Amino acid sequence: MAEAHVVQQGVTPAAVGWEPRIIAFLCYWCSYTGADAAGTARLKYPPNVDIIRVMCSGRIDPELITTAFAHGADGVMVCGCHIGDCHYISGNHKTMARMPLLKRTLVDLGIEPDRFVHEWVSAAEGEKFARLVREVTERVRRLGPLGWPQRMRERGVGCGMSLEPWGA
Amino acid sequence: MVETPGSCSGSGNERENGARIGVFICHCGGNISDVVDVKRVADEIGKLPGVVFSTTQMFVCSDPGQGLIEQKIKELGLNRVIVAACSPTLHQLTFRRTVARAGLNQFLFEHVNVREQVSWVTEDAEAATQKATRLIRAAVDRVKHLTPLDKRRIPIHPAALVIGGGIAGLVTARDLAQRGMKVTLVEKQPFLGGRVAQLHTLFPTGEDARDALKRVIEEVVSHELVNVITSAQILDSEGVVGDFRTRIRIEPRGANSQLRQRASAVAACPEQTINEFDYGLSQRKAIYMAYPGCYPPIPAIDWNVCTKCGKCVWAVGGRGINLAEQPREMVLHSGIIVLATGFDPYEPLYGEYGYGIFPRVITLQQLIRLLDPLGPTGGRLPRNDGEPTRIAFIHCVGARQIEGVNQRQPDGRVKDYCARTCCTGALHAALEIRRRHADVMITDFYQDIRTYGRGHEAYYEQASEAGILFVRYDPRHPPRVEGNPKGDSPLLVRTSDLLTGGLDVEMPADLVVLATGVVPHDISELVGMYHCAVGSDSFLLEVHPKLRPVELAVAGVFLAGSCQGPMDVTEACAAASAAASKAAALIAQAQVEMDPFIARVDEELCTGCQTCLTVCAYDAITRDETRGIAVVSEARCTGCGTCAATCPSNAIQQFGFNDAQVLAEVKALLQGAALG
Amino acid sequence: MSEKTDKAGGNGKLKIGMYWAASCGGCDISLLEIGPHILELIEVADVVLWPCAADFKYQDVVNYPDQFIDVCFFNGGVRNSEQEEIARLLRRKSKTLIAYGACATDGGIPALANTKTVEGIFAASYHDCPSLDNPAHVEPQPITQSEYGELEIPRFYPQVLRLSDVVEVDYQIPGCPPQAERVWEAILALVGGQLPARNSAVKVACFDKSVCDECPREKRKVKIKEFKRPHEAMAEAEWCLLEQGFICMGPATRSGCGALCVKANLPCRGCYGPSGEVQDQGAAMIGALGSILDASTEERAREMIDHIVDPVGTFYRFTMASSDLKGRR
Amino acid sequence: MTSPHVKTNEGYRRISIDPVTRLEGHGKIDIFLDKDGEVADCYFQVPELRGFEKFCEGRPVEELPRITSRICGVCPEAHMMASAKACDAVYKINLPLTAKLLRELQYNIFFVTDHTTHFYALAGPDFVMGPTSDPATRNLIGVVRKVGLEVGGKVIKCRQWGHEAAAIFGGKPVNPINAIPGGMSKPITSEERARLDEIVAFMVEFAKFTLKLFHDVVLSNSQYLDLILNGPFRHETYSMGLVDDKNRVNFYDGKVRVVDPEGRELCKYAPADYTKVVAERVEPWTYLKFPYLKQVGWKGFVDGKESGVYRATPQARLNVADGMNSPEAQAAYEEYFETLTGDRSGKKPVHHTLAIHWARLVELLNAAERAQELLRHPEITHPENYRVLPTEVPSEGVGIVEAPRGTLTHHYVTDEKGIVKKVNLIVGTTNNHAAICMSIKKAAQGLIHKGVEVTEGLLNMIEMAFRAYDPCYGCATHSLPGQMPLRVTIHDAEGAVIAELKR
Repeated sequence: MAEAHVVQQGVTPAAVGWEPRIIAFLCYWCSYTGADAAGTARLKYPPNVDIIRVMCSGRIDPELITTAFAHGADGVMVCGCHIGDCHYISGNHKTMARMPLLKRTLVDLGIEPDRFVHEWVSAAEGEKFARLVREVTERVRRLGPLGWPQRMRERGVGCGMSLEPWGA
Repeated sequence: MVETPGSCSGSGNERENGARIGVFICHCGGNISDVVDVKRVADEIGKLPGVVFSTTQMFVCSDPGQGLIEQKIKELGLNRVIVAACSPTLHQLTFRRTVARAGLNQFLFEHVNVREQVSWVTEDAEAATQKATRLIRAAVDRVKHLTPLDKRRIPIHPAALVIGGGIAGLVTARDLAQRGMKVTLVEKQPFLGGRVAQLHTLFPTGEDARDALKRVIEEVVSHELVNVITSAQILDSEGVVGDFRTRIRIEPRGANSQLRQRASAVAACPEQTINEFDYGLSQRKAIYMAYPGCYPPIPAIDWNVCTKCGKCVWAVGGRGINLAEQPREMVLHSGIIVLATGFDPYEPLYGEYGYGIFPRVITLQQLIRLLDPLGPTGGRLPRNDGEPTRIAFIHCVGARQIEGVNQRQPDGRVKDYCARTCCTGALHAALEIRRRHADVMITDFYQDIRTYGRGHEAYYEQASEAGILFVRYDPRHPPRVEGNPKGDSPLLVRTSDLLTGGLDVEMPADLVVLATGVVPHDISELVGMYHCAVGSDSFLLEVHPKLRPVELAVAGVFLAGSCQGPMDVTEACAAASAAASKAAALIAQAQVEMDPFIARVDEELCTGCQTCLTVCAYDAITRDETRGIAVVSEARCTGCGTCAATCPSNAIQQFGFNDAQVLAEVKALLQGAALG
Repeated sequence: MSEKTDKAGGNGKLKIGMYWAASCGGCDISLLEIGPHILELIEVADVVLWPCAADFKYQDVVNYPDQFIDVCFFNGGVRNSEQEEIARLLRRKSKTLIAYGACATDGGIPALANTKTVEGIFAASYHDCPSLDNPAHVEPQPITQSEYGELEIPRFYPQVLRLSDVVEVDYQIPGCPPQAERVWEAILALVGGQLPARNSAVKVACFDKSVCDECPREKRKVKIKEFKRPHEAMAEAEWCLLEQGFICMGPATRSGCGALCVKANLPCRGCYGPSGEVQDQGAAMIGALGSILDASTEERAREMIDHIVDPVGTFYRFTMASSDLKGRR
Repeated sequence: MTSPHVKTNEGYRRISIDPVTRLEGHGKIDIFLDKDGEVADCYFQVPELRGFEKFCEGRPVEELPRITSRICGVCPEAHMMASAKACDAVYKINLPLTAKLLRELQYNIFFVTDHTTHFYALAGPDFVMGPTSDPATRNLIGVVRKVGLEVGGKVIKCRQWGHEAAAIFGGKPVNPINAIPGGMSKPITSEERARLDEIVAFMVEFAKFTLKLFHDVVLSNSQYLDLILNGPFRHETYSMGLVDDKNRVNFYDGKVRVVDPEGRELCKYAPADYTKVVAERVEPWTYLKFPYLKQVGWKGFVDGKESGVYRATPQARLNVADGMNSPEAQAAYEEYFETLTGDRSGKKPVHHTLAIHWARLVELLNAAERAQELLRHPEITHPENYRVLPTEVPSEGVGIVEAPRGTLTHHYVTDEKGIVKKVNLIVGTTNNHAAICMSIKKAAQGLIHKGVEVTEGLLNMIEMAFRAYDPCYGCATHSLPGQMPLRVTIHDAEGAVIAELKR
């Protein structure tokens, strides 16, 4: 069997008390204000989503998202103004094309679709934002830890495998 | 108060690019501290390298709170400041000013939102405390990468251009002029006044619309700082805030002030055309005055209709009419621009509620013209045999439409927004009719009555008292207007009445009035010219509906009136005054200050791949052919950062949001996550 | 111990080594590409290790004192236990260790295997293959018992690693393969001690600009209307391939190659790796590509994107092992 | 490298040659000696695997010529061409004339370059310097020094111009990319044609010169001739190679012909039928598979008519062919067979392993001549016919060319969008894997006897058996060849090292 050649892979099962870690990139004018609206309305949602603010969803470089996963995010959210409502005219049109392309790439690399969510949230849609956070957190929780960093370390990335047997 | 200089002695700071960070965590009088254990957070954060001071405050935004920040900056030589409190949309500016007062660059401040996005949305106190700690930790790593930034300053040419001669444009021009600003007001039509001129009386005061209008026009045209240009069309515009150059084309009026016998000139004209002023209810000549007492009080010639037969010239003995007059072009130099381009009434689709099929189905605007003593019928409603006795109003025509129920508009959308003015407008007109003709029976088909404005509700009460019959229809099954087989009246309105539990109503009518909504006046060429953001309802989009309601994202361009959304006259004037004061304030500064979060190209890294050239919605990126690299125009850049995410060499960076800063946030947030 | 070592050691010439690990050999060939310069090179330098061209032996290398080799060009990534050990050995024996070629710097083509599982790779070779005769389902084993003793082959690693994943690297020379002129320039700079301060991030024998900088084709500043695969349409000769809708990695790829592929009428596939300070070439390209679609609705954007049939294999053709994610889950 | 703790069984000694040098790729030899010091058995191991078959899955098929050319940087054109031909088959494309001409032209020029490299850099040193000469000088540089800088200059010039030609076709001198489904990515201009004419003319002269050099240095040296004819390097196997419709050697296109040890045709198959003829065995002690002839069957590592073991080498190509498609090469062909079998017609196959070097030089001349002929074809610079666009729905296809090291087969299956679902590759060297093992064993048995001191020179002669095949384990394993120089350790019955050979 091929396993004879490989150290066993796969992350250790979800540690007890594991909580999903999700990064959300929000545009300032619509989605961030939408998140504020959820707060002002005292809507409750899980604490697993940490928000990073950018001026426009058009600023959200795919490299930010690959970095997040590579550093141990279990999920990533990207939110921007609805198409047609961009405060910078068409910044979100770029997002509209980048994110599906990025998503296909991530899926091809084995990251489940539910771990990467791209949604439009307007300044008024506090309820939608709260719902989104609940749903995404739940879905990611069901998927379990992604554990990219240790997964790669086990495969020798950055450190080698120093596998016996070999001579010298 | 927790003070923790321990973990970050001098050497430590050097390792942290010399950052000396102060962190101020707000209780917000319990709003935060009731859920988040702020003291614990302050302790945790105090241990982070680079953090030399970490504390909590009851209200950081209070005077003592701000005072403490200033004091600590001076006392400990803080060079980065983090406040964890409410949303930055509320107090970010406050604290930037605070640190600036203490002599620290205001952009070395970072605002963390632990209220709207932590304490108010999280039930579990422990989880909230951890989340707050994470967010502040991310800010700590982020600020290490911050650099001092200066607001951009651009000198402003002290003159304003106001586009649109309706009530909003007029009020804007007046207010600006009264503040001593030089103003040019351009109007596409030959006459000022816009939509208000077509009204009869105004709600809620009932005063005469044209009197009100006349007063404003007087104030405007009599002001020496205002230059009014009618029949003006905008060709193109270049430049940026402080220095706009707008090229306009002035159509020849044909007549001028020397023209004395204006009536005979008009009377002499043999050409007739539809009078858009009366919404097609009357005809006018090729040389015409838009309405009695219009401004300028000089006839204009409609060149699409005029055959240059010369009869008018003969009639006035040749004085004051020049059929050979040529169009002129001129360039207007202004520091700011106000868009007051107004709205158009919604034009029902053919057959919508029988419109276009039955001549007795008219719009509210047409009714208002009919009620006008100076209108096409001298104020009389259309007769059949004897005065019409039954009038039906139908609300929400071309407003609050429902996808799948109402027919799509040419643009593929339905008009799903409330037009706001038609409820009161319709009731206002209905009561006017009742006042004139006690015997008229009026039925009002509505889904909701939204007489929301001050004094507007009175119309509803009066209407009910006046015996106007209200029938509430289900928006999913709007009323149908049909021809009436029985001869008693030409039309039938059918619907089921929600108020009587869905009882089928069949109402004969002599006149059906459609309370139509409003759509923005078509200014697509201006939208392109000024890079305006446009909402899905195709009205112009302000920067922020509450915080910056009359500004466009493009610096130096302002919004006045109903180009921004449905407004009644009161609201349009209020918006206009707001725009005027905003614009005036900007001009008064003599130079404009803009956020420094703009993009810049690293000339070393730019590979000249030109990918960015097509992505800027503001044409702020150009190619320096000699050096073969991209260049960002600081004045044009609005700081969205889209180009930064586009650049495949990371050569474009956005100040305040560069890769180092955002990546530092990402990694800090994920500390520990790596262990699963 | 052989006299030639002393020869190599004694004469004060530069001592260089060339080693090929997990690569196709194109790198060794590319070094031969410096052509006449080879004769110049052997005037100033002694080859003390170049297995494919000279009989210097493992035993020699072991017996060399540490830091004996002045410059060691290491091409290929690390796919198995043997290659890792050799990498460590050569690091020890070399003053300057240079990752040479795309496989050593970014994983190269072989790192596409990081998008598959080891089980899958073995299955495709030894179990599920049309010309196979393997009724007993035999698979190569690290240790096999023969009648006479154990037979051993190296361990196959879970995925391809860059050289810098295993040892400290002093310089990177990107390219599949690196272009000879660039390499010769670098060698001269090296001999003249003009290379920048050593650092595993420093790329030499290449430029800082992107392939577009060397590309003769004209940009018309238009957005992409639709994507085309290279065999589906004839490309217009003078016009930017990307603008024509052929996905070209040029904008996201470091220059130095001379834009050879585009000159041959085919789009760049990114063998020189990311340009500028970019870490993840694929993500950078996605960011750029997503910004220049001529699509006004989400539906249209999706339609267009669906015609990009193999995102990973296109955007990470040569850099899977150096990308943020490094490989498949 | 063998681990110190690898066990050798009671009563045997192990000699490890690890790895063999001056070949492309990595091979390792373990020789076991019994108590009497006779060779008990001999294992040739290939310690690598890369998995192209797997990671090509999911890729668009039109990209495979660009991807599989990275199987081997020494003979990228071979993989590119085989791949492009497989793509053509997948899309059921019939190439326009100019496309065919250009591909075969580029391919023949590549053959010249590749054979040159092998003869001068890899095999040549054994003959020019001598099998047992000082290893320090037994390399290209040594050769150059010995035969003179002027000759060395020629060698380098030939390689350089060869790569310049490759660049004219493919943009890149190494790992070209220009063969695509439907033809070539660009035509050649008449200026480029003129330059190529210059290059090819030189190559023809160079090839003749090299054949002469072989005569002077090798054939006229009685020791070498004796080594070739009577050394322990001969065995009789089937031969395989590509031939045109007149059964003449063709590297780029045609059918694959197989003849038995006596030279009688066993079969002649079209690329698509390869699975009817060839099957591959798997052994646990090497990553490399062992192809054999199905019709004959696998009888283990034995030669002769009953064993399905076959060879696909320059010599095998001459064996299966009735002649060459160019005049000078035909002459060389006849001389070759006359010298080695006495029959200039080529009907009787040659089985002297070391004579493969000679056959390679006959091919060198043929490739150069053929290139010259193709280059002068009037259609060669046609501005449109260099390419057609696919119209059919893609499905499955096989492409075969003769790589310098043997018959190269690419077999792809795709979905209706042209996305690869399955890939199978049988590359040049793999064909010869079994034969190589046998040659080594035979050489070892012939050279190592009780009392004979195992010297470095002796071991190099074992390597020579190996080198004759010009094996490329870059190709063979589609793996990442890593080489380690030769080390010989002799263990005693307990496996302890009793002698460490140093050169």
